[in-house]
Amino acid sequence: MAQYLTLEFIAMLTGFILIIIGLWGMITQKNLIKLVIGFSLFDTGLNIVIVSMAYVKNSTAPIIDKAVDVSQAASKIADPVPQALVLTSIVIGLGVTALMLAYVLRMYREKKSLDINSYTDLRW
Amino acid sequence: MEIREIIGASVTLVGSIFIFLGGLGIVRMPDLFNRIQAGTKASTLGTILSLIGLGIINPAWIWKLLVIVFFVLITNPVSSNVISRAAHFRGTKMTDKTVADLLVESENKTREE
Amino acid sequence: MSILLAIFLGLVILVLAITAIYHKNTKVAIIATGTVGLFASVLYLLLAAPDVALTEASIGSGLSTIIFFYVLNKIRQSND
Amino acid sequence: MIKKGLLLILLVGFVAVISGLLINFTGSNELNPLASYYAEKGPTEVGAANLVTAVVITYRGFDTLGEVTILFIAAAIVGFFLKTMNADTNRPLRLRKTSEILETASTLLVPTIFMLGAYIFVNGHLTPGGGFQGGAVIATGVMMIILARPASQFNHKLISVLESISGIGFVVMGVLGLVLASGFLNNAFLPLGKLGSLLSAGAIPIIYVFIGIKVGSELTSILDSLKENQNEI
Amino acid sequence: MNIRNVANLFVLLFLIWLLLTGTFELTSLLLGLVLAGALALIFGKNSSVFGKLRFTPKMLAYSLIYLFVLSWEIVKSNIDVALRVINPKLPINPGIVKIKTRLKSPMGRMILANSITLTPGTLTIDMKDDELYIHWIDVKTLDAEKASQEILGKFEKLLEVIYG
Amino acid sequence: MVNTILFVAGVFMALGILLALFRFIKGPDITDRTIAFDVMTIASITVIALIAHFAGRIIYLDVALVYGLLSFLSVVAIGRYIERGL
Repeated sequence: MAQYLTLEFIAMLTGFILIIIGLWGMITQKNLIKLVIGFSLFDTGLNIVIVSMAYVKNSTAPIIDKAVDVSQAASKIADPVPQALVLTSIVIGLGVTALMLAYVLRMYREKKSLDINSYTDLRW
Repeated sequence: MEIREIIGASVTLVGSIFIFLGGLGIVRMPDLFNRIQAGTKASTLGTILSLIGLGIINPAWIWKLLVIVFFVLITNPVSSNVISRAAHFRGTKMTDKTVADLLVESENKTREE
Repeated sequence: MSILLAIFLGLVILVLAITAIYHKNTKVAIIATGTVGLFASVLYLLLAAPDVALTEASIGSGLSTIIFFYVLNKIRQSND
Repeated sequence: MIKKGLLLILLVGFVAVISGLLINFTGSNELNPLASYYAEKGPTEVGAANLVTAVVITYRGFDTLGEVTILFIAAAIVGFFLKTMNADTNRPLRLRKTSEILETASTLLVPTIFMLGAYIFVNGHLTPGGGFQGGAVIATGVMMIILARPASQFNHKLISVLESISGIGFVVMGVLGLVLASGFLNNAFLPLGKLGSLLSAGAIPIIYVFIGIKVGSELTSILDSLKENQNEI
Repeated sequence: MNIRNVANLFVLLFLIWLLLTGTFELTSLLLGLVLAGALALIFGKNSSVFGKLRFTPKMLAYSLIYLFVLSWEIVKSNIDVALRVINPKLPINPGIVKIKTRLKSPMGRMILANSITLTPGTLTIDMKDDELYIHWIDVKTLDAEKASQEILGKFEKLLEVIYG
Repeated sequence: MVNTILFVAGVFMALGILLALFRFIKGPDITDRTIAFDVMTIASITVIALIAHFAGRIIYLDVALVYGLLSFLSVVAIGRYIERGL
């Protein structure tokens, strides 16, 4: 049990539960805006998981200044690569959210409804 | 300097108690305006005190902490003003203890125009 | 110490996420999503990733909440 | 009903996969070889104190180029979608006036916010932050102007010119790296300077200024196209 | 173009740059000067909000006094409101009252409204010309004159000197 | 000694955030929730400063600045939405 009581494990657990909540919201909710919210939660959860993988025990931020010297950097810092990828992912997440909301607005203009059940045109 | 650090930590502790009281106020007060009174103000003071306390502990940080204090001092009253104005315009119900509301008349006038 | 803070942040995030999914009022759900982002940013800071925390606070939480509210505003306007 | 059951099974399977991953997760005690290469060689090769910046701009510079492109396409599509929408009614919109307090506060805050944004992307190689965050902060400043004075109009030409110039500048810096140094977006064609000072890390500050302006103008154009349409409904 | 306005904004922005960077490195100082100058030119050109400010010794002294008065008021009334919150009976007597101010300069009016809001117990809700609508947690009087005296008596005189 | 006092301060801050969270979930109206959001973010700025102290890194304070700014802007946007001024 004690091996699980670490910072990165707790963060990863939070991230995974957040992913499941977001997925569940996307599946069960009927409101289009709620779908976008579910996507947003899913995105945040995924980012938390990736950042928690980058954490090395007792490490500090990968930025060299007075507190962290160049010579001992490799033994003190967290992994910079996943952090850089997450940075990219968050910005793209905003782009995708804006795009989805533009679609929602467009769909609302067509049918005056936010309920997903009223969009049956392509149903099989 | 051990004593300086303890003074700073005590200031931070006082600030955190104000933040706690802000949370308590936001739960206990009966309507929105009183919640703003008790909640946002107390937590603003709490934040400023805590930041100053941390600045006493680490004297090198005081400049950046001053910028944060400046931002908090400017932005916080404005945001509670915006929210209270919007709530009043929307017609949020006020508690039974309310004595007077002199804004309603002038707002009704602007609505009619 | 930091573990306790992480557990606290995790619980707050999960409560807010469930509020975001299950609350009937869309506005409340949007604010709850923004708050999830803000607390996630504190969690990133705890995980030694200040760059990511800065990005999440500014882009993932702040701007996206504002965009959500703009869209809600337009939906309301085309209603009345 | 059947659909719901299927979805539930899918979700349960997902949970099972995840819990398998979680149980075996123990965390790491030291950096993996790639990361320790970056940590050891990054400060001397790239010269940036912020190693995340070194990875974003130089080691994985192509990803950033793609990211900026994706953001650009998203902004363009949002604008396209909202502009071609036919107006429902032509009723003029009546917005409530802002209070005087917010208006005065915005004249004080907007220059400060822009200063903060500029600080964040100029110091991207020393402190947390960089082009994306600084650009977002600058878009926030523009947002503050819209919120305080809903009637204000933007100069669309200025926004698109800024966007094009900064995009071209970014690619030109990359090509200069290819020509003068060893590879695309290599920053070492300018002197690396002393680690930790403002003029260090070769071309990274310049590239970050370009990215900051580009991201700021793209996010502004998203916000603007959302606002723009408001008066047409 | 209002030179004084641009100059005041420039001073403010450069001060913020110095506080943010926290170094006196030459390149950083030069860059800060350029950035602050450009932003002050762009934003200060068309507004006159900062124009009234004159840095005289008297104004600086009064600003310092104002800062002390404000912090003392904030702490005092915070304790007052905190005692109300802790009290199980919740002794509040709220209401919205109208007060009048003599201040004319926009910056002074904003700082006055923000000071009122920052002091717990009073909260500015709206501001129209010379009238301020205040939510007061413990209404003592409904008369505009007396309420003005009660709420902003300490702040107004100082701000009148500072922002002229 | 210092760290113990700061730990107690952190506990108080967490309690404040929890109380605001309670109001967020219960709050009858959207304006109440916005105020709760405001209080939570103001308290979080202090938590960030505290994390910066324990990590011993001044650079973490940049995050607190941007955090406060963006939460302020969200609150203003919500307020303008409520009073139909967006």
